[in-house]
Amino acid sequence: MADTAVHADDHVDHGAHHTSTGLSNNKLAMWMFLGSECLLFGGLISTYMLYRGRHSANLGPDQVWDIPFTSASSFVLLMSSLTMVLAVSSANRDDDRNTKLWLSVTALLGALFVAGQVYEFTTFYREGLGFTTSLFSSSFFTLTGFHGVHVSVGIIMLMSLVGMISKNKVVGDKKEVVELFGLYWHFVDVVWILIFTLVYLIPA
Amino acid sequence: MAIIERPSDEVEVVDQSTPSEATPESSYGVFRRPVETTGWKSWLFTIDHKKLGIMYGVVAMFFFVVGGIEAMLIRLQLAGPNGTVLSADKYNQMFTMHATTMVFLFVMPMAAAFANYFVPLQIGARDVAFPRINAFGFWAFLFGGLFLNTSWFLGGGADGGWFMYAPNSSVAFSPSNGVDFWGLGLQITGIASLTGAINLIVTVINMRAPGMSLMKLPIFTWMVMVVQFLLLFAMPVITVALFMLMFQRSFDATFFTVEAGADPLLWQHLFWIFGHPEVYILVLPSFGIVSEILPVFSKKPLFGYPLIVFSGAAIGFVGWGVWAHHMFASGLGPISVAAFSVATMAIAIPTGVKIVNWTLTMWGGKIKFTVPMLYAVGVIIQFTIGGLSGVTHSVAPSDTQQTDTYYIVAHFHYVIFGGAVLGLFAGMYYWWPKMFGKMLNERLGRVNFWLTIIGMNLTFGPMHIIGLQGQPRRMYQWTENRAGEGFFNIGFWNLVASIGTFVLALGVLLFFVNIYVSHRKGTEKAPLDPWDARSLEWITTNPPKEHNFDRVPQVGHLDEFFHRKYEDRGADGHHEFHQVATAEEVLAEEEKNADGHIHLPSPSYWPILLAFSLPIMAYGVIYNLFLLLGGAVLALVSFYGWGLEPHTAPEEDYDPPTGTSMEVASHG
Amino acid sequence: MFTTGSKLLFGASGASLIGTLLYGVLIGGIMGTVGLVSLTTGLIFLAGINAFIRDANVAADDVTRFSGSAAATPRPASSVWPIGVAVGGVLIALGVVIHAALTMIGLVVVLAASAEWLLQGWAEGASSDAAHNREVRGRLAYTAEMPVAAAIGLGLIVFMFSRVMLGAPTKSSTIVAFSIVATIVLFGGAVISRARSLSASKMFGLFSIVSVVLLAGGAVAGLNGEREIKEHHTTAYYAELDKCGEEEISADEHASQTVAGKANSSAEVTLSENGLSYIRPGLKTPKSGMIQLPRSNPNNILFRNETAEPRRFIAELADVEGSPARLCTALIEEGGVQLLTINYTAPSFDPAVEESGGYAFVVAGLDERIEVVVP
Amino acid sequence: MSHLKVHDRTMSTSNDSTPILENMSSRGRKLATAGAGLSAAALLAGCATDAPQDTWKPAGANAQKIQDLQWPVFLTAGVVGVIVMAFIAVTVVKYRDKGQPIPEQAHGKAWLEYLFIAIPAVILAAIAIPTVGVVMALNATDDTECVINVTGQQWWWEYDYEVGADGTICGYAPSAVEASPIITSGQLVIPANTKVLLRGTSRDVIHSYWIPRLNGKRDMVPGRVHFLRLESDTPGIYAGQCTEFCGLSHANMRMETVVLESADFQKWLDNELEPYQAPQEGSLAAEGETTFIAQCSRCHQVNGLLDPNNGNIVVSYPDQFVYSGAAPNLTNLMVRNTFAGATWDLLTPECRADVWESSPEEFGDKYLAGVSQDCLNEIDLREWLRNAPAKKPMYADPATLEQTDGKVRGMPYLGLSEDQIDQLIAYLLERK
Repeated sequence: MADTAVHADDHVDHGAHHTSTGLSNNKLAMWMFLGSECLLFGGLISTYMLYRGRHSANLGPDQVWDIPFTSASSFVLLMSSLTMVLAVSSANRDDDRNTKLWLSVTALLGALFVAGQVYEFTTFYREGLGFTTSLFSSSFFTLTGFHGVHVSVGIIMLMSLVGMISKNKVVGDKKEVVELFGLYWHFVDVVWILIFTLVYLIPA
Repeated sequence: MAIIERPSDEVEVVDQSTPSEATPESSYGVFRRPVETTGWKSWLFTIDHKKLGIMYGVVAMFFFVVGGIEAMLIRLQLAGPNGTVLSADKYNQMFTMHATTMVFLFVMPMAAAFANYFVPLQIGARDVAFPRINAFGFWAFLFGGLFLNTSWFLGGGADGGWFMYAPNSSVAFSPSNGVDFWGLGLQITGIASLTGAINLIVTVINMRAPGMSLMKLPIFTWMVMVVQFLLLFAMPVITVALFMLMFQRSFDATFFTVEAGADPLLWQHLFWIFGHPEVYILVLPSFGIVSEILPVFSKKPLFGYPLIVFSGAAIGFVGWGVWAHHMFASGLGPISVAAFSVATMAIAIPTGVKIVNWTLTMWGGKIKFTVPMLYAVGVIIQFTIGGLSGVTHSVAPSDTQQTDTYYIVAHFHYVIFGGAVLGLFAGMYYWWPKMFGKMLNERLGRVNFWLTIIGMNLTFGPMHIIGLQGQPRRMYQWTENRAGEGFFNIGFWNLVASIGTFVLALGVLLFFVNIYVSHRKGTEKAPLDPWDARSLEWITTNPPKEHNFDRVPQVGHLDEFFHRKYEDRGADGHHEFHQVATAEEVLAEEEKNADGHIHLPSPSYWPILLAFSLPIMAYGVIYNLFLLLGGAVLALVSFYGWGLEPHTAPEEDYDPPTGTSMEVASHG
Repeated sequence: MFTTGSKLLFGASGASLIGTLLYGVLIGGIMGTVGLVSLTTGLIFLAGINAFIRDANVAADDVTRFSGSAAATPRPASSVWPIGVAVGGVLIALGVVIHAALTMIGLVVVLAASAEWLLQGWAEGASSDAAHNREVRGRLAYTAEMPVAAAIGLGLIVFMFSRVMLGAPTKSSTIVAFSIVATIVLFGGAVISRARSLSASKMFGLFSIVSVVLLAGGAVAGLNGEREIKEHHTTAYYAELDKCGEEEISADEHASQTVAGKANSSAEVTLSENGLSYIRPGLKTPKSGMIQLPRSNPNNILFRNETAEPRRFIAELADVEGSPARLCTALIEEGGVQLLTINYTAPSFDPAVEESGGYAFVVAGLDERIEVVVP
Repeated sequence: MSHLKVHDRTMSTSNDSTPILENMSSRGRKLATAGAGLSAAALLAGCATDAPQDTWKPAGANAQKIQDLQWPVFLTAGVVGVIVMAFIAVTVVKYRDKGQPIPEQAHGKAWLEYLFIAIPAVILAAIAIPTVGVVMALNATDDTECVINVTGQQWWWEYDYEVGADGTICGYAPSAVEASPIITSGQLVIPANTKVLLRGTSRDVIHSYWIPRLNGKRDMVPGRVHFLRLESDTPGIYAGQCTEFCGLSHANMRMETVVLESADFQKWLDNELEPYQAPQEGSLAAEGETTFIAQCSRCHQVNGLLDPNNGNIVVSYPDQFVYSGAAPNLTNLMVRNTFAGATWDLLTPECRADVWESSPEEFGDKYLAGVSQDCLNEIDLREWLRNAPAKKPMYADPATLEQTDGKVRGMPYLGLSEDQIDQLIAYLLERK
């Protein structure tokens, strides 16, 4: 998304074109995108809320949850938000080394979270909760799966952002690019907090 | 092209596009970027909002013809009792694809065409905020549309109606792949709309010409922005629904499996939460166009501009609170039915405001009846009819008698054809000289207009009667013993409607004839300001230069261009306007003080590549998951190629190279 | 003249075109055809772009090079790709003997390596300036390398670590392992960010050690296999075993006591102090004794327990083919609700049904009974 | 409009709705003068002779409620429409360019704008209030007098009459036998002047139950239970059509509601519950019975039918052959006068007309007479038995059913010989 048309030619330094609002195009666009993402997860969450009790004589939520584990992995994801903040701040200090470092750490923690999700899904499956078992399972795996995909995409972007920084290939304003990735990452985090509360903590 | 060193004339621009042999400075490898500004390559890889706008228009018109043919087949089938033109199966596919094509592949992209072409011009910008995303959007739409229609050759189109209610959409009830194609095709076009929405919103919010406050925004741009916000929030909802449909059909999920306790109404809610805003997505752009045209030909500013803006926004908001009026018969509780019924009536108020203000805009004006004006007035009248019949079924109980009958078909065709499509035609006649530098023939235009109006009223008018006589929609046959006799017998009016379709088709045909006639050799170039227009897009050449404006105009008034041409010489409360400058003079003034150094982002082929990966993945979902993987890799690669590509091609990419630019510094 | 890049693509598209035709003619089958067709179109598309972006001619980058003496032309830089190709080849060979998966991996390795090789060779032809040539290579390579490398990296970590966790002996130990690794990552990061002195090479070493550990752990755990995770039996399972009694069964642990979407129930059965009664939508007055339900239609039956002690609701289904003998809910505590979706396939006047005592709703341990009539 | 009273047989006999008609038609006259426009067309549409699904000819309390609510709305809409059109017409004529000077560039008048917000707001409020009232009234179910279960499936309707706790069906106790559930299809029979509550669901996809002259439509959704109130004081047949798109033969999914005076309903009830009478030994019908058991009874239930060979009762298991899991119960086929989802008539056109157009007084007897030998519409019935899927599009080709694990949706081609068809028709003719 890091391309902008030059609006008026008086500024040519990139990422910081003159705009009517003073807000950079990229940042505005990212906010718009996240706004639309909210409704995506809104739809998925409400579907799950509607179907969480629909499992007839099959496994119900409270029979498979492993709250301690999920809390641990949620905490890890939260921490990754912290490291993301550190990455952004190092980027603002033009400290490439630590930017790369914190980006990688963020990516690692994210990967741990995803690994945790894989582990969790596997155990659920072993316990007899397949994707097609019941409405509850279908909507649960879809909701959490969508979130997992969002995290994974984020990780891939983070990792290759590290690559781009070290190869000096970042297009446009490096600070801003890192910040945009940060926005996305935090959003994915917040969504998980919501999912964790609604799906796991509130008893069905 | 990247740099125009002033003074610049077209010749130089053309020069740069004719590639010569590679030179020592020349760039290397397949990653040399396309830089042509003429020839088919310049269209394939362009990121110029004007070229993209035109391509949107052309493709949309193509799908308009496709959808029209489907409509004519439907009407042929229903012309008489027990029609045999189509089998039940084909008929079901026909009306499903007719609706899908018209909504997603004609009206929406046609509006996108105008939005793409004119929003930057109307706000005095040199391009949209994200030109490459803009290009991606177009190609995604095109590939999505083609993908959707390949279903005809791969086992038949979708046959569940454009609303695709579950569980009728599940594999057991719709065994062909049609529904899969439908769902995935809409996903792809949905991505296009979403990116387009983000792009245009940012453009309008961030790239307005100096002095253009939001309340000086041309009304068309305003309506477009409202529409983009609707898209931004409506698309993800249908995306969720379509994903569930895909999981249900391709991966045996249980979302709509009643045996597992599923609630089929879930789909209806998700669909209509998207589907109702969709109605405004279809109709608001053409409201914008009408609101542009009426003032021009009445020589009067839009009456109550702020009110029209706010009513547009209001429609946008309230539009989210009325979705369930599509479900009055589907067994919601009385409480919610009553609530949604009232909400639906409420939305009639801002809509009424528009009609009234349009009329008051003409009132006391100096009305010239050119073809665009004819169409604009046509919209007011036809849409009023549609709006009023809408009021009759905002009344929930009477809706339970009318919904899913032809009365509804009549209603929304008056709204969507009378409201949206006529408006788009108005736009084409109005902006044609701006886009192509030629006027469309006025006399042919009038015939075209009257045939269209007569045709649509012949086609859709009788459907009010047919519906109130109790003929449901989506029946591949109707029979004598339910037709009744006398003046209102269903048989007669069905025949009339079918005849009307062909009159309508003739009208549309004339439009194409008109294009041909107007572009024959020897037809003279359009004047610079044929309509004595009022808004910014006319302060430049016809068609506009690639960089739109030599100087980014300074805006002082709502109708900037008008106020540059006319001046109020009246004294003490008494007004008289005199022309102080011709369009040519205004333009000359602009060109004299042209900006010294304009640069635009260069073409790129990543957008088309990325878009191309989407249908591949979609085929993968239907036929073979390895194909899906392949598509995904292509997508990933093009995504990163895109991400690693500088906004502007390095100077070496231009032969002969065009001097130096600060752009080069930004390669990083 | 065409460059290696274009030639490569031309070759590929030509090959896949032929492949498509052959497949279409000889084998047919919509899947493959569509697959190959789109592959071919994709390649032709790329080749077309490549060719039409006229100057795919890298050699033209640096004319001096051709005029210059042989000495001017740089030595080809050292390259790992030949090794890669070799390894791949070996893997393919091994795969043929050991396991098909190896062959696939080998194939991928060979393809990747030779592509890189090709690319490098091609790039080195660009000019006499090695740095410039790397730049040339990068332009083409990074677009693919970066995302793919990232994806593979992610895949490895996720796979390996999830193996480790699945291998861990108990749930709690999994949580511990998980938390420990997370903490290490976090603090490792903190330490490194402080230790400015740490040289790039040291950091590289560190990371490689970590990844080796992870890989090793994953491999070990993977070979070790997962810990035994018991299937959690459902009331449906116990119903099959005819275990719908009063006593608590494992399926009753954390059994849900609430139900969403009561709107679409076809009957709401309530157990209160004064017996078993039901309400059908539309009529408010509770009934008992007999209920009539439609045949071969999923009926959502809600059971609500308003008595003090937990109760199990049982739907007695006659022993006719295609349906279990009975369905039962979990033990429902006071005020709890659970839903059963029942589909009666045979009418109650079917002799088979009558013999096996007919359809009924009962509660384990009580002689309350509602006859179910299926017309 | 005045001719409405003359032509409209059913309405003029219903005394309580007559006054409504009078003020309607008088208002209608005003309207007619009010000129063209949507609502005129709409109101006039109300007067077409005998369009069986005319939404503007209520024949029962519920439909009447809707009618009384909707015609003033149409009227208002029409009047508003006419005014707006007139206004526009005046504007474009009055202010077309006659060389007048460029008008003042006024951006609007606040008071005018607010006025034009206020007017529609008031009108709509006036419409909204009664609307809410009627919505609530139509959804009230407390005073229900009779509950009938309606189940839709591709592409026909099944009705089953519940036996109440008091052992009656809709308050009617069978005179001969003890009450037991009744299952019919296609034609719903209800007693006149009774508040009937349809409790509807579906076996496969969403269908919609709609008898325009008795009430608005209501979707019948699988897995959900929805209600629809029907009530009529005028004996007769009221036509309807499935209005939620339900797949291939959506157009061929019809229903009719038959309203009978209470005495006639009692007769109908007794007839429905009559024990099964085996056809006479050696008659064509007797052969038909055997053919029926061999060919049809896998899916079609005939209550009380005994297998002459072993004396067992014959039970059908449609769920093993039909995807939706049901097929019409044929116990008293010839009492109802339609078949195949009420799409074709069992009566010849003349006989049909005789029944449909008979006066309410004699309607009951004519309907209960059922289908006689010489009134039987053999053409359609034979075509149907010969090759059902050819007559009504259905998914019944065994070759293309892997998605539904071999189960058909609709009646398959049975390859019956002409003799077998004769026998079956003879047998079915006795099912009344």
